Amino acid sequence: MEQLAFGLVAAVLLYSALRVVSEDNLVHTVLWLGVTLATTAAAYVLLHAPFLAAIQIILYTGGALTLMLFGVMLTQRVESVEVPNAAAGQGRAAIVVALLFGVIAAAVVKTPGLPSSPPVDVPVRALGRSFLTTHLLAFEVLSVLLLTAMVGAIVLARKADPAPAPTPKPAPKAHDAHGEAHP
Amino acid sequence: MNPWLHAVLYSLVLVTVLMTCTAYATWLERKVAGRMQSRLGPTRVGFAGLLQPIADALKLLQKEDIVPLAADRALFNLAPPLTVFFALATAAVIPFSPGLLASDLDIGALYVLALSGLMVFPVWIGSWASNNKYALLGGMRAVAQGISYEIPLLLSVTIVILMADTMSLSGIVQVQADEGWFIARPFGLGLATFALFFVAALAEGNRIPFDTPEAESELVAGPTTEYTGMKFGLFYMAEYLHSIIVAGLGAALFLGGWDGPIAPGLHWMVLKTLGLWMVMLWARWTFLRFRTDQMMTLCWRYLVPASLGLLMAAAVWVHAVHGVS
Amino acid sequence: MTPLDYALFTLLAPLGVAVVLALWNGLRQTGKLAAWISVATALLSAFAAAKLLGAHAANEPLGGLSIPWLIHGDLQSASPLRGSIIELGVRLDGVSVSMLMVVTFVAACVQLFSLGYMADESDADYGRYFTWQSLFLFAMNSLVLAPNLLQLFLGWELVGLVSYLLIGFYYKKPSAARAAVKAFWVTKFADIGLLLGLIVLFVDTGTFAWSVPVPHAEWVAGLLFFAVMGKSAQFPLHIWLPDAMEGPTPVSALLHAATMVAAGVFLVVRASPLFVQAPDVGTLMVYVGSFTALFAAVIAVTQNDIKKVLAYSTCSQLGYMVAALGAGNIVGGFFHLTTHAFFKALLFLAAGSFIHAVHSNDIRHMGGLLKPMKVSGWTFIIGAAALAGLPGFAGFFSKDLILEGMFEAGHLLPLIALIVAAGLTAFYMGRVVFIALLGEPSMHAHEHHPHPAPPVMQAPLIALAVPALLLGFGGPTMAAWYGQIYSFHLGAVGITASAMALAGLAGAWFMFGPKQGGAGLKSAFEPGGRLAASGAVDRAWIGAYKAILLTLASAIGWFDRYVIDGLINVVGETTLRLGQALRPLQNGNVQHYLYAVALGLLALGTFGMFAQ
Amino acid sequence: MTLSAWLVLGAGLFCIGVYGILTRRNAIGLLASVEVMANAVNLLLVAFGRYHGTGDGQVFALFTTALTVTEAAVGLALVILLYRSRKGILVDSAAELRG
Repeated sequence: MEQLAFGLVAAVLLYSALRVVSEDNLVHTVLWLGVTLATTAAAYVLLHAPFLAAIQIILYTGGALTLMLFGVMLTQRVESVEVPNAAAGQGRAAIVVALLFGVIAAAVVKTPGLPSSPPVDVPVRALGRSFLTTHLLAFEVLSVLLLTAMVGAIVLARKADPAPAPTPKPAPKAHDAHGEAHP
Repeated sequence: MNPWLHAVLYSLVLVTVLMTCTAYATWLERKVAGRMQSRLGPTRVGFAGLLQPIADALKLLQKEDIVPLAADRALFNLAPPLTVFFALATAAVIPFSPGLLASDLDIGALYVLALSGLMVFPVWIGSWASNNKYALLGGMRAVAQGISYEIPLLLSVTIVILMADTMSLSGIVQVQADEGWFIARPFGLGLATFALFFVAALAEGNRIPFDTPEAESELVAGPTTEYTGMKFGLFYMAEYLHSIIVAGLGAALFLGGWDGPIAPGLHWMVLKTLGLWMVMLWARWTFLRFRTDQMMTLCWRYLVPASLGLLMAAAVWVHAVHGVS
Repeated sequence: MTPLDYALFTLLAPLGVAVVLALWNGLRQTGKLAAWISVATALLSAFAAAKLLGAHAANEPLGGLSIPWLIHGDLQSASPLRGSIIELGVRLDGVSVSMLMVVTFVAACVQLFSLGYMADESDADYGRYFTWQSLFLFAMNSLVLAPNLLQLFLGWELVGLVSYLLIGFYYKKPSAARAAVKAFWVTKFADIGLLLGLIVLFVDTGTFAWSVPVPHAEWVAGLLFFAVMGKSAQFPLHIWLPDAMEGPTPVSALLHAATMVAAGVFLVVRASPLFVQAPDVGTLMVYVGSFTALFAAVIAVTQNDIKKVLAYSTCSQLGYMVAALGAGNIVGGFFHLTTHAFFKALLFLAAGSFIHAVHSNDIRHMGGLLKPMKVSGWTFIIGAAALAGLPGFAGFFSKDLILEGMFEAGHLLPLIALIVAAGLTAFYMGRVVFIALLGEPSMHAHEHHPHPAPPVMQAPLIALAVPALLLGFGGPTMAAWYGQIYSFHLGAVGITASAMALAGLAGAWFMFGPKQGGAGLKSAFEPGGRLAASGAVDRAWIGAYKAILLTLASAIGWFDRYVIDGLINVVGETTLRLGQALRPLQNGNVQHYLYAVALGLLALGTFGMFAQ
Repeated sequence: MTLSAWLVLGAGLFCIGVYGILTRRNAIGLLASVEVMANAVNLLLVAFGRYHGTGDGQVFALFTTALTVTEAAVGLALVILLYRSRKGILVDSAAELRG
């Protein structure tokens, strides 16, 4: 049963990823990416990480993918379906990638002593706890990063600086502004 | 019983029941809408119009199935079944009574949220594939609305998770059965969270008054403009399914699910779901539609800060009651 | 209500008021209403502190509060350093309770006084002022009630912030803005010491508690003392305090005389178990404190601005406290802190009512104010007598305790400096009293028709005059709270100091008394004092800054010009040629770069495979 | 399943992503390929964590997920900027830095 599920997930994952990189239509690319990401969530379920699977779907498919679709729409004229997504140099890229995969796969196979059966599951509660204890600093830094990214994205993507408001002329007698101040 | 077998059988039953309910939900809605507008609603087909849904379905099936020439055929055909699929998949974890649910996931609440986040995809796919300006505008609105209102929705459910100390929906209901319904949590915390959840869920499901993506008066019918016959019917069905399931979710998360005296749990759950769904109808036939910018303002300037504040208040309250666990 | 509830009230009520006033523009800008809310809260806080003090005096158990805040390390570990809980909370004992009483009482008086004093401000400014006053009360109380150094540090920084805001209250006036920035810079510079000290303490012990043995106690105490020098205006970091007088006078009374500047002294009192472990730092404190006491007293003699006189006098009195604490005389230092808080706040407020009446800070513009302003005048005289240490007044007892302690500790040179400073204190206070209150009415004062202060300003003066008169007799009680026995006895040191004070007063009478009529300064202190007052210390700081930096900069400059630049030229030439050769590689096509990355990865992977 | 199977799957996914970034000329296509690669890495993290019996792999995967989403947001902002200044989103069009 588990072998079957793994085989299915692996097949869908690889196929959809291949479509992501080879699809001509940009919207199709992004939607195939959605399939890849959702299938990864299924892989997480197989790895007994259901929490992560749910987060994967909420964040990635709900967040990143939606953003991408928006990007596609905003950068194309809204009425046009045609989205050029040309590829170049498939041949040499394929050779490089095949070599790379060969090296990594060989490394995996050659490494001795990889565990073959998983030990106990990790409950979600333990995950939450480790977020707020062991990995607290990373957690806080991440929140700062998110804020920074948010500000950055807004600044980058907004249309232009609004015209600066005319600066009021300084009052002629600034020191009289508050009347009789007696420190 | 073999758990796989149980899951399959249960799913079949659930799908059948839900589909039937959806069909009769349209009848109920038309009846209620009629009463609210001093009309009678459907009366002709069958006793008190009871056969009206079947007549509608037959009518839709007979209609010509049109696919626009410039449309992206594959995606255009994919979108309608996908909506129904996502809507139905959500139902898997709703606990109808103790032990009566397809799968008691540990992370049931998150699962529901994940799927409701996915709900924008078929809508968007359909709108894009139609190659129609109205449809695309509607799709953009749907996506913007979906990802915006997902945040308060997520946060409100997070508050429930925080109070229940579990993410399993049946666990959440059990906690309510033991300690009292979440809607009745002190200081109006539960009520406020529920209100937040309800508004966000209405908007997430594109229900009136948040139906800007469809907006018949400006966008014809939004993403579904180009759809005909049963494909349109599927969209229509998914919308009703989704609203019923959201009502069920609200009942499970806040109103104690199957918890209730005397009658069996299933009765209570159905009663509460139906009640909540009727409130949605009430809202639908009472309010006017928001403008798109008003929707965004409501979400980002009011609901999101409010939900963050509520989350903090809930954390303080839980800490005060239970201490550090 | 338990004692803890009272303490929490003094903490949370001002915070609530400050937050509400800060966020609710409409309420704050009503001015009057906002002010009354703030004042009422301050009065209630003072009342709560009084109940707390009563509970403590009746030996009731006070309790305390501690909320686990940060947990670090492994609590189960056997090693004492490997895990602890950092707590937020409230610590109630003799020190915090009496300090809380001082803070809330003075704050209540000052806020009440401010109702009248700040009445000329616009509604918005009025509201802003009281918002900050409430924030200050919270900050100071959280500092006072802190159960560990980390929380104390939070309060410490917060009072520093409020100090900055209030010094710069008249932010449209360039000098006030500059003074605020200067105060902020100088105290933040000193706060580096506190931060470093906290870090060393934490690394050493794994806690922020002040009552644990510390391996590097000298370092921690020294670094903390550096911060104390900044906050409590010890030479040479005192330079911000006189400038801080740009703030409204009630602010000077509360922050820069009675409470905030005393935070440094309070820190040493709190952390005394830690300072005990570092005797060398103690000696340093004795010398710095006594020098500051003498130095600031000399400058005070030469000042004509009444607020500047009082500011330098504050420096000087803080020097007394620091010296006493350095000599291990915790009770003496803390006792003087409490008495000083009352009479110095009184002096500032009374001075404020003079300033309010004649619209000038200069004592030569006052003259003969005792006649039209009976209450303010007499309370000022009481405060001055307490400050001068005339027998029977509050300052006399606390100062005597410090001097006796110094004598017992065997620090003779500092003792002499302090006794001389005591004489000078009497001299300059006498000078102010004789010129401003008893002298001939000046033309300036005449123009403004000085009139008695309104009741809302007189009431706090009277309220503060009572402790200035009587608090001296509370010494034994306070010492008993520490488990120490103190009964007043007039020793040789005390008699000498009193004689010096009387002599100083007599000197002031002969030089500035009504008979002399003149207000000019005929004093041997003038050259030195004027030099010091003209900003020599500031210039010295700037000079030191420049000297160190410029020397360093010129050395680095040489290195840069000949060594680095030479290298750079070589590198530059090489780079230029290389760049010419490699130019075609960068063709602006992202894919080409990505190829480089992928090929590099491939090379690394292959290398890793065959390297084993 | 053995860990090796997951590792090879992850490697395959990663390599497909690499192929994508080597061949795509469209900025959004590039971003999608990068997502595939990040996803492969996440998968490996979770697999390692599972076979070592600790939750750290999942925690890291969560962090990287958040990071990737951040990257997508900023990347898309850049894409929009690119589009505005060049009326197109082919990355070759931004070639002012050509040597």
